[in-house]
Formats: sequence, C-alpha cells, structure tokens
Amino acid sequence: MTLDVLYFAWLRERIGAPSERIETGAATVADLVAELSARGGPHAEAFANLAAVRVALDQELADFTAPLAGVREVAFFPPMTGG
Amino acid sequence: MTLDVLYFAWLRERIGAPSERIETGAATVADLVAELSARGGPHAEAFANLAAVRVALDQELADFTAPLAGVREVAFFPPMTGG
Amino acid sequence: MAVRVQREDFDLGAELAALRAGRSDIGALVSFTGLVRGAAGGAAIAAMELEHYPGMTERALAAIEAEARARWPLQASLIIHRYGALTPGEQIMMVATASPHRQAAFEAAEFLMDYLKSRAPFWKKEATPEGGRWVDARDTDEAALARWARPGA
Amino acid sequence: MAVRVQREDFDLGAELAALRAGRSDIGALVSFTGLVRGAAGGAAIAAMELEHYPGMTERALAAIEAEARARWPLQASLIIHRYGALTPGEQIMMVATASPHRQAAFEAAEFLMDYLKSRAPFWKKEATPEGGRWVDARDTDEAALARWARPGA
Repeated sequence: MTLDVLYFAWLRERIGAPSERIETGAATVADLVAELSARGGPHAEAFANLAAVRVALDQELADFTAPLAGVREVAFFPPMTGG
Repeated sequence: MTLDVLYFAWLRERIGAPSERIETGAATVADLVAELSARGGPHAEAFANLAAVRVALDQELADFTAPLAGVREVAFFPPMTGG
Repeated sequence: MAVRVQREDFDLGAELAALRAGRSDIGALVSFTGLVRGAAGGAAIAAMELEHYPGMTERALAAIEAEARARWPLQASLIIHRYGALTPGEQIMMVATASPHRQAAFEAAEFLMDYLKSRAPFWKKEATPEGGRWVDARDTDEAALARWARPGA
Repeated sequence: MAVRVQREDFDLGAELAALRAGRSDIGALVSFTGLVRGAAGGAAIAAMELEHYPGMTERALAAIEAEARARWPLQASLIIHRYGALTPGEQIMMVATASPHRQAAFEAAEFLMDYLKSRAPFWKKEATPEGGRWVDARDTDEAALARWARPGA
C-alpha cells in the first residue's frame, strides 16, 4: 500500500523532511516503525526512543499497535505542547 | 454607647430606613438584636428569622455572639448575592 | 492588585490588555465576567438593582484579593464590581488573574469568585412582571467555599 | 461553537464582546489567554516558533470543543490558536466559554485547556541564547487529563 508519512517538530528536523511517500506492507504502526528504523541513519535516530514519539493515523491519535489497513496518512511527532 | 446601625437590601426595606443612630447598653450583637426586636413592628419582623440575617461590625463580618465593646458601626443584611 | 467598585460599565478587553501591557513574564491570563440575565427561575427580568455597602465592599474585595495573592503566584489581579441599575445583557462584574502557569491563574480566579459571591456585601434585586424580588443566596455558593479550606486555617 | 487556527494575532476584547453581543441569556463568561513568556527554565527566550499539523489541528480542536459542549451547558465557546513566529508578550491562543452559571463556564474552560495542551497537534520551539530548543511536554499536562475521566468512558 502507499502511505504518506509526515514528521513534525524534532522528528521532522531529525529526518530532514516534513514528509515522504512510501510503499509498504506493514500491518501495524509498530511494523512501519521497524521498517523505517531499519533504514538506519536519521530514521533509526528519530525512532530510537519511542516513548517520546506519538502517532496519528489519518489525523486521529492512535497507538503503535493500531493496524494500517485503509490508512492513507501516518504522522509521527513528539508529545504536544500547545496552549 | 452610641452606635450607627445600618440596614441593607430587604432589611433596609422592612425597617424603612438605611440607618439609625442609637444609644444602647447591649453587650453583644445578640443583645442588640433582642433590644431592637423588642420595639415590635418592622424591627421585630426584620429580625424574625435570624438564619437569614448576617452582621458586620465596623465593616467586618461577625457572629451574633460577638461583643460590641469599641464598635462604632453595626450592619445587618441578608446573605450576599454579588458576582 | 486593584479593586474597583463603580456605577459605570467597564471595558473588559481594555482591562485585560492593560493587565499584560508592556510585560512578557505572564504565561496565563484568566478572566471571569458576570452578566445580567434576562430571565431567571422562569421569570422575565426587566432590570436589576445592585445594592452594596460602601466602605465595607472595598475592604472585603481587597481582603479577598490579598488572600488570593498569598495563595497563588499572581503577577496581576483585578476585581471590578458595579452597583446601581443594570439591564439584561450588561456586565455586572469581572475578575482577572495573571500567572506564569495556567493552573494558578484558573484556581485564583475561581477562588476570587467563590469568596466574592459569599463575602462581598452586594445584593441583587430583580425587577420582574410580579414586582421586585431580592435574589436569594444559593446554598451552593456557601458550599463552594469549602474546597478552599486549609488545614489549621 | 468556533475554532480558528491562524497565523495572525487576535483581539481578545473584541472576541469576548462578540460572544455575548445581542444576547441576555449568558450569566458567566470565562476566558483563558496563553502568552509567550520572555524567559523559561532560567533561559531568556528571544522568540518562539509554533509548528502545527494543518488539518489534524482543526479536527482535534473541534472534537475537544464538541466534547466540552456535550459535558456542560455552554451557550457559546471559542478556541483560537496561532502558529508561526511569535515574540515574548504576544498572545499564543485563547479559549472562551459562556454559560448561565459560573461553575460550568470555569470547568469547561479548564477542560478545553487541559485537552488542548495534550491532544492538539502544536509544538513550541523556543529561540534561546544557546540556540533553538523544542519545549518538552510536562508530565503535569498529561496528568491533568485524569480529572476529566468518566466512569465507563
């Protein structure tokens, strides 16, 4: 499946891009993270501490165990600090 | 001693005056209330239900048991409803 | 740091702007505004008369504000309360609190309101089709003070 | 009933005036304004950059506002949040709530703030003398959500 993967805040800076379009067979968010980390380099660094990473699927907060079936957009970012 | 006695809200309306200056030997607020009530008429009506009456001595909230020694101004009024 | 008791209306936006003017240490600004409602308890309200106890009012509000400033790290605070004749939709009063953090600003504003409701000498009389009626104090207003009780205080 | 995400500043007083304009059913109006502080954690802050997630931001804020309106009898509510470059003293965001009674207005405003802090996709980066640093989420912000948990929810 084709996914748009978005990065925000320090994840965007570490990855060096706000988004990328990928082809993947990952079944869950955790699978996708493992696939991205396996590239090494900035991706491995960005996902080194998952406790500091949140994920949204099609703009709704989700867990790392969530399935990716039917999802178009995955976003990774640190805990929010608005307000 | 000479006291200025002030009335507010429905106590003022019932008594028919915002204040009166009186000479009294009352030792406590309760004594003063008894003395005023003994006049009968509007005063007796105003003090018929003391649960609905609050008192301030020299502009500080007080209890009915408080002594009047040194006090210049006594105010009676219903529970407050500002805000 | 300011208490005002006045007949005139106030400009909420201007008051809040003044509280933070020229400073950059405030992180959170909370305001509460009380307004005259056009109906209450099923009855239409044509107007409201707010009576107060000149002298004691200012003292009570200043004491309440001082207590709030002793309990929370406030950088600014303001209480304005009107008296006299008001009509539905008009502003009755406002409080504002400024602090580095939101929780202190919120708590202090609620504290000011809870104490003001039950400890500041104001009385509301509503003009209804059946005539004037003094607003009764609500038991919940007195009960609201309980949450601010401090051990030993 | 309104959520706005914008780069431009907003006029707090005008927004609050608009919420109550032409109506006489509101008894209590609460506002919270978040401001950029010129120092934090001992470091001077020259500027702040607020990043957000366009699309998700509006959805998240609308969902938070809808939840507040389901929980409290609100007659009006507003959330405005800015993004982009801000300097110390500037307004970052505001929420406002209107209700017949003060407790509902206060609680709903605090609820909006607590959820917005931890559930709306905004990230703050502060420019300090040592360079840019992303603001860390505070554990207390996540913990603040616990008080709004409802049995079975």
